[in-house]
Amino acid sequence: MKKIINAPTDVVTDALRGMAAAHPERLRVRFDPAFVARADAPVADKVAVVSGGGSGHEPLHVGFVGSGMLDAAVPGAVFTSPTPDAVRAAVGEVDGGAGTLLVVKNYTGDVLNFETAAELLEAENIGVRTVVVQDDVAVRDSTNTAGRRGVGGTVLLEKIVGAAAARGDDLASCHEIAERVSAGVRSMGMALTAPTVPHVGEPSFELADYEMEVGVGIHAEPGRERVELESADGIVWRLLEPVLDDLPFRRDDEVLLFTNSMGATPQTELYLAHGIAERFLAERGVRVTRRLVGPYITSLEMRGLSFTLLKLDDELRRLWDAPVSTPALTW
Amino acid sequence: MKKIINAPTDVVTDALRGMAAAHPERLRVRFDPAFVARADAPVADKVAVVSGGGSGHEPLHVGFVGSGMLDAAVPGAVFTSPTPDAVRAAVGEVDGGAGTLLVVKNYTGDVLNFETAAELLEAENIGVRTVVVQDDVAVRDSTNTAGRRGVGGTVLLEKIVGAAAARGDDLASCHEIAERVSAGVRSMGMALTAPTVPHVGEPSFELADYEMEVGVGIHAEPGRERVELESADGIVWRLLEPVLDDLPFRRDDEVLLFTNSMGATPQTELYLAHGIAERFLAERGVRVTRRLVGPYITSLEMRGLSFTLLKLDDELRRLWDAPVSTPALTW
Amino acid sequence: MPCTARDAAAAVRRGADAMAEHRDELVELDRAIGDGDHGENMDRGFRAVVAQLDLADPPTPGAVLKLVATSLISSVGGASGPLFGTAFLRAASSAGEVEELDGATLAASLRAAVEGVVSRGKAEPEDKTMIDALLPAVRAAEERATSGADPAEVLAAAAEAATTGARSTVPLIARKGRASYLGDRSAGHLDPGARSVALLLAAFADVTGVE
Amino acid sequence: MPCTARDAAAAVRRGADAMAEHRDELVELDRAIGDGDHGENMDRGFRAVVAQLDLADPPTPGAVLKLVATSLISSVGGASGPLFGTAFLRAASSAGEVEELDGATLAASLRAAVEGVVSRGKAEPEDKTMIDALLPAVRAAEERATSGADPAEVLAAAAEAATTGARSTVPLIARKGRASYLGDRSAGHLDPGARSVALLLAAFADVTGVE
Ligand SMILES: Nc1ncnc2c1ncn2[C@@H]1O[C@H](COP(=O)(O)OP(=O)(O)O)[C@@H](O)[C@H]1O
Ligand SMILES: Nc1ncnc2c1ncn2[C@@H]1O[C@H](COP(=O)(O)OP(=O)(O)O)[C@@H](O)[C@H]1O
Ligand SMILES: [Mg+2]
Ligand SMILES: [Mg+2]
Ligand SMILES: [Mg+2]
Ligand SMILES: [Mg+2]
Repeated sequence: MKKIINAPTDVVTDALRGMAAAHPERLRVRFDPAFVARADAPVADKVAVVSGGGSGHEPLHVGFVGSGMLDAAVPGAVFTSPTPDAVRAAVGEVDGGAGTLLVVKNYTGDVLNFETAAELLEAENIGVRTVVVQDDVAVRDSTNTAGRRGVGGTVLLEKIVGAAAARGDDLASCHEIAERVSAGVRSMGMALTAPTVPHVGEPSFELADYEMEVGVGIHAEPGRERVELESADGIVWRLLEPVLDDLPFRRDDEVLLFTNSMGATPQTELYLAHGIAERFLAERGVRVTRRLVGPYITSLEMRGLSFTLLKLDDELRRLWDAPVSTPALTW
Repeated sequence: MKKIINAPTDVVTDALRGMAAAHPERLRVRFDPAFVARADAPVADKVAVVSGGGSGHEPLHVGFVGSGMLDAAVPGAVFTSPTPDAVRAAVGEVDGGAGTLLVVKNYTGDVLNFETAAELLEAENIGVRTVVVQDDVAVRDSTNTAGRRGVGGTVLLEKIVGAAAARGDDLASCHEIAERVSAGVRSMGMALTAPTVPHVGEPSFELADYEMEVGVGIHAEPGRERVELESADGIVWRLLEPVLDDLPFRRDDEVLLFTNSMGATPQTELYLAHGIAERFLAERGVRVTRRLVGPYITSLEMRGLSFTLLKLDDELRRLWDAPVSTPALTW
Repeated sequence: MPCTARDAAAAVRRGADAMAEHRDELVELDRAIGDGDHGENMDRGFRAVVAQLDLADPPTPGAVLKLVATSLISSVGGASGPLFGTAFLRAASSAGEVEELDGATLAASLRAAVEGVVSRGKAEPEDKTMIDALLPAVRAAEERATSGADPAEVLAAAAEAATTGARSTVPLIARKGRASYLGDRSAGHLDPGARSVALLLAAFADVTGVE
Repeated sequence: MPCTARDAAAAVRRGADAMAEHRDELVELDRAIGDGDHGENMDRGFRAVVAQLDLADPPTPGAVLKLVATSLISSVGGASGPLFGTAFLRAASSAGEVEELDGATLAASLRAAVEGVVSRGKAEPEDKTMIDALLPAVRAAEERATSGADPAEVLAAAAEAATTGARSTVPLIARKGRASYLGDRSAGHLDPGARSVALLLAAFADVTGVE
């Protein structure tokens, strides 16, 4: 295993130390239990937005802590959801009296641990609402599985609901907006290579030199199909077609197109794919008015990309455009 | 070769198309010759800052076009410097009448092509000054080589000189600041894996599973030594020691520490290394007051990192802090 | 012989050893149909349990189980953290404040544990989860307990049934947890959580059997 | 037989074919001690040259050389773009407006070319660059030209000397260009730029020899 680390089990803690050192004015980093909070938290009378999940998907979530987005993020071990007490500690520190919205990706571990945390918080009279993101259309059968996974849509949701909280929306309204985003967002990804979890030491799956995994999850979960590597045109089509059909996104719909790197995709390839996706959508009459291109929800050193489409309306667009200032996303 | 591309020789053009689609309000992308300019260029009476070089190092330089940084960037083919006519066309489009500063990384190809471009521009009565960045301390012998390579220092220099131009400095003063940055900046990098140039199709070098290349360049040029993979502590020490000794950076010096990903390094590993570097510098009494952590000057899908140290004074710090708004760097 | 707080603590420590010894095996199992962290999760969790046991001296078997539950919940994360945590928490409630567990109260604790896991995780039998080891274990335990067996015998029966139950997950297609994303491809692999249940019960039985 | 504009254009086209045929070989050479783009650079450049030749009909050998120079400069980039570009530009100036080149004016053009490369790139002999193929080629050309040889003979001599010169770069340690970063490790490899010079001169000689 080739990694720039000391002890494999200390990776998350050591990385958090680096984040603390790199962003002293912006972030307050706590250890044991570990979480990252806005340096100026709690912001009085603002709904706090808190998320978290297994590490290895950075910048999600820790890189999105800051004004206009998350008040705190709770990183678990690599690919392992955080524990309820860590979530509870984070919320306890950042809740400004207006309640907290928990943003949870739909994985059994995350759902169960955040559920327990929510119970603990309610017992402490902190108002908590939860939104569970489940935007991965690669999971076709939600009855015989743990349901659709939360992937790229999480990034967009955190930005938008963060803006709603920043403008002063109350908890119910933040929750309503979060559910609206969740209802209108769909994603699908693919991988050229597998990531290696530090404490495992071996790649999460084997893929032949001529193969790609279509519909892969951000923990290297298997996708819809393993097929021969195709041209970028073919790859974009294979991902966007099912995304469009699922909601469905229709002619004249206004959308945000998010082209995401799984971690190790060169920026040239990412922009190249983004350009193809824009043409593909234009041909179908779907109007892309906002875009995000970069590595925002990753899977360690996995190579590949995902597309996320979010249906926009005037309010969501305004919330997207609202200022944000975090280590990974700023405007 | 596993890449998300169509024809290998179209990669740069196709990626530029994607950039144009992704940043319609910010960038103006030209083809044939290819360059990327600020959408609002030329900015009248402002010194234009123009850079360029081979592609494959993104976001450098194209991602740094925008207010407070570059007026234009000229991308060559992958790992190949751009041609003089492209540089000339870019400068012709963005020069606002106050002259243009060319930021060139010290590689034979870049130096020669930009030199030719400068000659052409002078013949057109456009005032041009050039700064050649050569901050890579991995190159020990500058007499029997093409000289020190321009690496991470380029990013910092472009940000700082961009701010100087934005505040209204004239060409001579911009050039003076650029030379000051160049004189006070030093870098060194390492790699765990090699990149693959699309039109080559094979990795640029072979590295055993237990090896790392210390002192590697951003075109996968060989470094000082090929050694066994070490812990993150060991890696940081191996890179920072020669960087510190070179200028030298001394106790109580104020510095900016830039921890750069070579492209495919997971963010956890990058921040982890950054944290170690901060402790290492603190032990030596070097005062880190500004930092940059991320993939800003890369080598396609190479895994590895580099450290850059820049000596700060009040003016350079202020220029660093000045607002910047580009696809890859914004505050 | 009944099961005291000291017995329970010894059993838990033996369970921790088993998790450490089988860490890599559990990682491998989870790598095949999950995300490869199960061995690390369980090992981290039980190391936390042992660290807490070293500090505290819980007076009753129920208190030991409660300590295991809270340690696991606050150190494991993932799906297995809340699920094993709930299992031990419900077992602790069922055990109550008694000084010693006999065969019947032990079996009742196991029953409470599996019900806790079902209520949290909503898995049904043959969904290829830890339930497929836990449920037969509880049934076997109850059967032995009704015939008046002591804790050692009850646990031995539970462990044996759990091992068989875990093995029965191999041909199943996962319908819960991360393995469910594999669909048909999940068949042919042992479920890591079920394997942990079997390992833990075998370790518990081991200690109580020896003493 | 003297060298006309038509001869020069034919030679250049043959040179372009050589670059296409040897693209992968030049990539491999550059991958060993550089960044692997030399074959792609030269091939791209000469394809641009041919595209320009298809549009224009340069009236003199000098005009052909000038077209090659400007096409290379605006399409190659890298170190080889300006260096080969300068070489052809200086050769064009030296050739001037004459309708035909004889052996002597051809040799003089080659001399101007190498001087251009030296003035741009500052390489000395044995720095392991294209100079190590160009310089012996020019010397051989001049020698044949003084004994009254025609362009075909002059180019044949130049090509042969360039091939030997290119081969002589193998044991050298690079002191210019990207290969210089390898230090000692650059020894044992053929310099790609020198190889291109030899291939081009051989291709030029081939055409002028045939006609
Ligand atoms: N809904 C569920 N009900 C019961 N057990 C479950 C459920 N989901 C997952 N499991 C168990 O959890 C195990 C995986 O645990 P672990 O790998 O530690 O967590 P994660 O899946 O979050 O990575 C599975 O092998 C399975 O036995
Ligand atoms: N200073 C120089 N003088 C003469 N030739 C040089 C010099 N630097 C490099 N070269 C030649 O250029 C060749 C490399 O060209 P190429 O690979 O196309 O460009 P780059 O090095 O920019 O990638 C080398 O093999 C060498 O022959
Ligand atoms: Mg997990
Ligand atoms: Mg090159
Ligand atoms: Mg797991
Ligand atoms: Mg080269």
